[in-house]
Amino acid sequence: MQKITRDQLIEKAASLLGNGTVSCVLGWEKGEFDYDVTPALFETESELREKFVFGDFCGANLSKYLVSKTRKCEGRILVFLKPCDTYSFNQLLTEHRFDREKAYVVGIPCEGMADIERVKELCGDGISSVTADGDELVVTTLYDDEPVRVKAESVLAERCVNCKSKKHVAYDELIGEDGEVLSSARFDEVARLEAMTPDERFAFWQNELSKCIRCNACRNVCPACTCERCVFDNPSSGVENKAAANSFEEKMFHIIRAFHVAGRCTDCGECSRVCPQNIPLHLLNRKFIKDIDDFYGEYQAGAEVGSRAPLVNYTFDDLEPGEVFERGGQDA
Amino acid sequence: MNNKEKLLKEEILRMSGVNPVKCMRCGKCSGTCPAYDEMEYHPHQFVSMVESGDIEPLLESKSLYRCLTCFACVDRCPRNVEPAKLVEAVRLLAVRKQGANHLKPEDVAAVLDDDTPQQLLVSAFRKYAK
Amino acid sequence: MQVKEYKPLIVAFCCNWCSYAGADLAGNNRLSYPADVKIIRVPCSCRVNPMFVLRAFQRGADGVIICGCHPGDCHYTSGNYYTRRRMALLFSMLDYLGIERDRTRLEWVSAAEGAKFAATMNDFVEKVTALGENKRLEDLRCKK
Amino acid sequence: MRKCSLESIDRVFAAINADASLYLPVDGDDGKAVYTKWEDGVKWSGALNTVRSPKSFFFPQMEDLVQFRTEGKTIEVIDPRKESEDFVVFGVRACDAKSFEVLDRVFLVDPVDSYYASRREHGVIVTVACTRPVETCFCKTFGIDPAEPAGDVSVWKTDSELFWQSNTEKGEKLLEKLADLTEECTDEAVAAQKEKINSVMSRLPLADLKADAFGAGKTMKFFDAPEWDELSESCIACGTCTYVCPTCQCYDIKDFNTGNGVIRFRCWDSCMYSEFTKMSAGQPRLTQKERFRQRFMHKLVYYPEKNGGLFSCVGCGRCLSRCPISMNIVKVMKTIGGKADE
Amino acid sequence: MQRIGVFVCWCGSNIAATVDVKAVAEALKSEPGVVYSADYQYMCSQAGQDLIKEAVKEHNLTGIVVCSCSPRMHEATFRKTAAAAGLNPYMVEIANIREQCSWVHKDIPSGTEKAIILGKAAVAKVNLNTPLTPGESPVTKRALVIGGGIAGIQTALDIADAGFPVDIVEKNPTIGGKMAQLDKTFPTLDCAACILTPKMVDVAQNDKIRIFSYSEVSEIKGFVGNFDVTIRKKARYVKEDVCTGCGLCVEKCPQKKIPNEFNLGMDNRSAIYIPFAQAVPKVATIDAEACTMLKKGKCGLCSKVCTAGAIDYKQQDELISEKYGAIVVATGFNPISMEKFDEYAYSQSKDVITSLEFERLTNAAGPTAGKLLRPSDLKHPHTIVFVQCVGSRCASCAEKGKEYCSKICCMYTAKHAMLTRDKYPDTDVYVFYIDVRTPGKNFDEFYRRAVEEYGVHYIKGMVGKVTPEGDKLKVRASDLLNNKQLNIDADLVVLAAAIEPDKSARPLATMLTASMDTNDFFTEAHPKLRPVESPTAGVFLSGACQGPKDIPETVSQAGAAASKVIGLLAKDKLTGNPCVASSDELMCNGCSSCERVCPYGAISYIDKEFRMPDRTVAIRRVASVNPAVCQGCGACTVACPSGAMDLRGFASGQIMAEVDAICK
Repeated sequence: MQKITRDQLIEKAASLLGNGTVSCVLGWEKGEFDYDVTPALFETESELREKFVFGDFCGANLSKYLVSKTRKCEGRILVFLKPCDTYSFNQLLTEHRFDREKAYVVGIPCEGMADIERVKELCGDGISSVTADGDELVVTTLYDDEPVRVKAESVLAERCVNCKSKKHVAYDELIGEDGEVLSSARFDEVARLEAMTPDERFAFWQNELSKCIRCNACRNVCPACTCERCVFDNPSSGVENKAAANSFEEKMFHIIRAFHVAGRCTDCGECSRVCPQNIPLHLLNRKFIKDIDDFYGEYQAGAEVGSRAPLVNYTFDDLEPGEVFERGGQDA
Repeated sequence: MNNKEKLLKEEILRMSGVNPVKCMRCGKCSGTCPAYDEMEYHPHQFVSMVESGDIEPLLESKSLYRCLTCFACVDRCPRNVEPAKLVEAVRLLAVRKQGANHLKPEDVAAVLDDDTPQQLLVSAFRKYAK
Repeated sequence: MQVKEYKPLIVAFCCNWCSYAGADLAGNNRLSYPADVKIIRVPCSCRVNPMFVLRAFQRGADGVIICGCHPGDCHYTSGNYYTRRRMALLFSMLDYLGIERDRTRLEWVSAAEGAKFAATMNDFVEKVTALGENKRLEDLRCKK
Repeated sequence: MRKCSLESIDRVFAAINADASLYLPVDGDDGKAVYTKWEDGVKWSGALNTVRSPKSFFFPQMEDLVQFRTEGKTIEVIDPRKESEDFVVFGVRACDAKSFEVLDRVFLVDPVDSYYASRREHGVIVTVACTRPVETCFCKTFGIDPAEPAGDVSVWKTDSELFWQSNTEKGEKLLEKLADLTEECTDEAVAAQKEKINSVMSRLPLADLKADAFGAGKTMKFFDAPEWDELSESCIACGTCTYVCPTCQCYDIKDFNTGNGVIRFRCWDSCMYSEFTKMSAGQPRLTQKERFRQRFMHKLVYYPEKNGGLFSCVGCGRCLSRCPISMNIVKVMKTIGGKADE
Repeated sequence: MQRIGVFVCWCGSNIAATVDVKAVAEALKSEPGVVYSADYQYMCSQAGQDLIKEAVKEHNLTGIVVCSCSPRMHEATFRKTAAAAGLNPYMVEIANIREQCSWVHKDIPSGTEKAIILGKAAVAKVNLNTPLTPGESPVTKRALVIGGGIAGIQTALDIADAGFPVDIVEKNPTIGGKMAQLDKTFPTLDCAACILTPKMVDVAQNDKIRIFSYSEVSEIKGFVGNFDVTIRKKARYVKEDVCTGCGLCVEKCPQKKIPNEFNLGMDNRSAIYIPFAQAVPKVATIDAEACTMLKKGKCGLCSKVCTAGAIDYKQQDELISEKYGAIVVATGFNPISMEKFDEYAYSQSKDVITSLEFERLTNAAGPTAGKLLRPSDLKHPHTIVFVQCVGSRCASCAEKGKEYCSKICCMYTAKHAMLTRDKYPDTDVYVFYIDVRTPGKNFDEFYRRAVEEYGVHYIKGMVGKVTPEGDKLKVRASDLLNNKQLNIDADLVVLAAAIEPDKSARPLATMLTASMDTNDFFTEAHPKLRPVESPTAGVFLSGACQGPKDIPETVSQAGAAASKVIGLLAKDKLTGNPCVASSDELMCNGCSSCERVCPYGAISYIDKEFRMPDRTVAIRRVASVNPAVCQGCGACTVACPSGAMDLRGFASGQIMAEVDAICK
């Protein structure tokens, strides 16, 4: 259950639209069901009142839209950003992907977003309604007359279970109270994989990546993937491909993508959220984040605008690749 | 260094977290030590003797109990060697070796006199009441 | 039937200023290493894109080694420092995916280290030979 | 109509698999069903549907068309196709079964796509009537009855039994092979099952969705609808909808240089991609709005126009549950179709 | 499609003994693009080169592959050959089949096989080669020297001597720098002023040299040969060209209580002042912070007494723009602050001083007119303790000290100790040291003289604590060699403070895009081979801005930097390396990753209008590489996620083609 309400956000947006501070509002629009929320651009108060929604399924990170929308829209864009979204926002600013002056950030607190897949696991298929009630979600299905109540925290998305920060690192205005940077267990799963034998690791990734259908959802939703033209779409890059021909190309796409966002990925978790095949893509990015933290000192992309990403930085006594392996772990 | 010395050294380094090879032999620790004259082995000697595995004499020495644990040497060492931690570790080793506390807290009052600094009292607890 | 002896294919990226010259010196001093090693000259080790490394494996390489100037000696002052970070992360990622560690290596070889170049290559070839053919990063379409 | 007990199902599968590879939905480790080759011990999934549609059996995501091998300056041309083997796809739902009709009308009309045709010829489709439709289902909108699935063989599942009915010659042959494992029966139980399904169907949230506003001849009506702007506003231009869609049939033909020659292959492509059908002068559809519009206009207007009114959407609901931003054909139909009537 | 000729060299038997050169030539003949292939005993010989030239003409070749020795050996030769035959020299690739093949492999089959593969890789690369032309840029024949200490002075004099105009920018009212504050110089003990001031005068009188004193560099744009520099000339409220330096104003100024920086605050100066008698330019400067007229609008005494009418209270900062071909950084050093070293009681006692303060105390022009007197009570000190390495070699606390050795302290401390004993034989002088480092001509002899002839007490060990007690300084220190603790009642304690780069260096480095190390010393282009050049082309380093240095070293480096500058300015045009990075603006995201890894600051960003794929027009920030500055390392190409950045001559496509050829 979110602490702030749809109405609070609408009031805020309406007043900023009304006094001319912003010309449009980037937010979430309600869908067919209670959980299929779509990011949307609102231009009038009546649109907001009619369609705007905020709740446990507003997981989409809106920061990336600013790249295209600031180019398109006249005036400032109000964007609602949850704490983790503000990291992406800062990282995009660091990379000069849009003009800060064209965005008006309203930071909103987040109690963690629900994952509809987890709701279905607990309550069954055929969801006909999901509503929040206190710290519970009330779920009705097509097949049970009685609604099922589940704790909101039991259906949190993985990235919210392992939330890294409830602190907004960028905003023009804040609704509600700001939180703190949290110490999360987000690297535990990576560590678990690291502790496996190489054969097990290979089997794990071979299995996961073989599911990939190269729909590019992970890339296209990723706030770090804002290239004007991706190398994988560019025939002259030498790595272009539209579909993975075999396990090599499956791996290559994901390795190169993870490498390209290494040090720039804020760990917002959108890649795993959108993957239609439920591949735990965040575990690739987190591996790089964990390594970067371990090798070069803790670094959180997007924590501050203008910080120097670890891959465009160095110290004289950085670890050698060989030393990385001496530190432990198993090899074939 | 024989095997025993090596083991002793390793244990002390592990307990103290000190890396004696960082020492550049400047002697500032001894220069600054208020208990220097009371000590048979001085802070800089602790560092070099531990490094060379010459630990038995340190364990035997009364110097261990002369150190005030004032940490002046730690504060002033330009290389972050932290000699006091080394002294502390050797002392701890000695105490453990003897299998008993050297001084009980209740005995402390008896040995107090006007010249004993307050700091000594505190460090006595640190040292003896482990 | 005679079993053909397994010969690995090694791609070595060498920076022009130190390691390529080191390889030349190994030649000048007739220090032999297996012919399986094929060198590609790059201006600096920092020119080596992880895509090149993967490309080599895709096309059939069994091992990829990158050689550059020693840290602090880079002709371009800082190129090899970036290489070091990039490759530490890339190799760690490959390891994470279960790819054998000994198939990749980053080595600093100066222009004076002909002997080190030859020794490094001998050692690398030996390690890769022990691993056998690259199966985990192969692209069957590129097999003969 | 023939029936067998659910307990004997492994024996039935074994019999089918004896002379044709059998594929069926199996739960993966993430709980999602995937079409998997049957072997002993493999369990048929109870899931309503798979994330990837069964169209890949006939129109795989990637397939080699021809190879060129170079030796010095000579080129050898190789047909990479092997003799197709017979296979059976079991567990196809009514919606997906309908999708094959949509694909057939593209690939089997002149000039016939021989790659696709060969697979269709060798494949037997065994459909299973739905028991638990979910909120994203809207097959009825396109006249599909999940209680009466098409395919070579239709199967109904009750709590303890499976009922088999062949619809084609291929299906007849398959059932003949299973004669020993099944017994002749009446269709009473099936009728009851159909009743059950229909009662659920009427309760579905999208039960009343109508496609009447769309179809042949509606191009001018919808093409310039202003709603396309907001509908496509947040589309991230990924290909998820296209790739999980059972009827999307666009592909690209590309060459891969292996170093020793060239493999010419085709792979799925998505009209949602900015690089789709890119030509020397660039992309014919410049904006995401145009690309977005293309996909839905094709499903709802262009395709029916060329195919006797048949929509190229089967209401399987995959795009509803998989789209990263939850934009989908239902929202499009409601927005565009609803507005257009006013 | 290229028309490639392959030329396989035998190198006598060097190659031919282990590589079947005929087979190599034959095998490569069928590679794509190859239209001609030949072998010859010595390709690098005149006859071999002629063979290439003829083949180019006869077969209309567009590209050449030479299978021979290392490109480090003969690439230049064959490029010239190609150019002579009318081909672009960058259409040549070398397959190294000698050093990396025939010389390291034993048997003919494997040697031949590898040679063929290396040849194929070279062919694959040439197929993608494009003609490259080095860019040219003009050179502005004027140098800028930033910093007017001995380093800057020497560099400027040497450059001017070669006939090129030089400007010196000095932030203080006078040039001279630290050396002007010194008393004597080691190891010869000649007086600093005696050897420095003539050079200062030379600078002032040299018509090739302009001095911008009391000025700072505020902006630097451009690149090697073409720097655009803006210099801010701070208002000194005195017309420089009018002031005669007579000093009357200084005398009459009623505001006389301003700590005198030149004497490190040990005495006072007036609000209008000339730092010292031999200042160049010898012009008064009004300290705006202290002047009553400027602060309150009252007084104006200096203006009244100035017969030349040089005072101008309305003077404003002036911005001067000038073009330069080369920039020399000579920003020098400062002793670090002693405030944080509580144990030495620097802040508690006036009688604990730094060595630079000691210099002033012993200097005839200093606050005590050269008499060594304690600052607190102006009494003659009888026991003096010198402490070495204060803040140097200090790894424990980055805020306090520096990890490096400051290099000059051992020698000046020996000098101070020796001079003290020489002038005042009744003093006891102790020097506490960790190591005595005297590598230099006559340096160790100098130190030994201090010990042997002058009886300075050198004690191995550090001072642990200095405690002011009455009029004494209780110094507690360890004597490591005698293993005892010393307690000395000293009258004066002199701290050899570590030195650090001047604070102005960091912002300057940013303006220059020149790299610095973690201690803010400028890094050199190569630590051994290019010690006076910054990695940023056209920027040179002189003196202590690059690392701690004594005067002889500074002067020699200053001369070396000058000779590099002269070498640059002597050219009319700079020919670049054509193998430089270039960005495909259509793909560039403007994310700054490339800029951040570029060691040369060759990448800048421009806002450019683009017709986007959807035919709208957008203004985007895109990278632009200055080919005159880029050295072609390629770091940017990997940092670039979109692949917009590529390197000419070593393009990604070319390298991948080589990989493919090797692996096929």
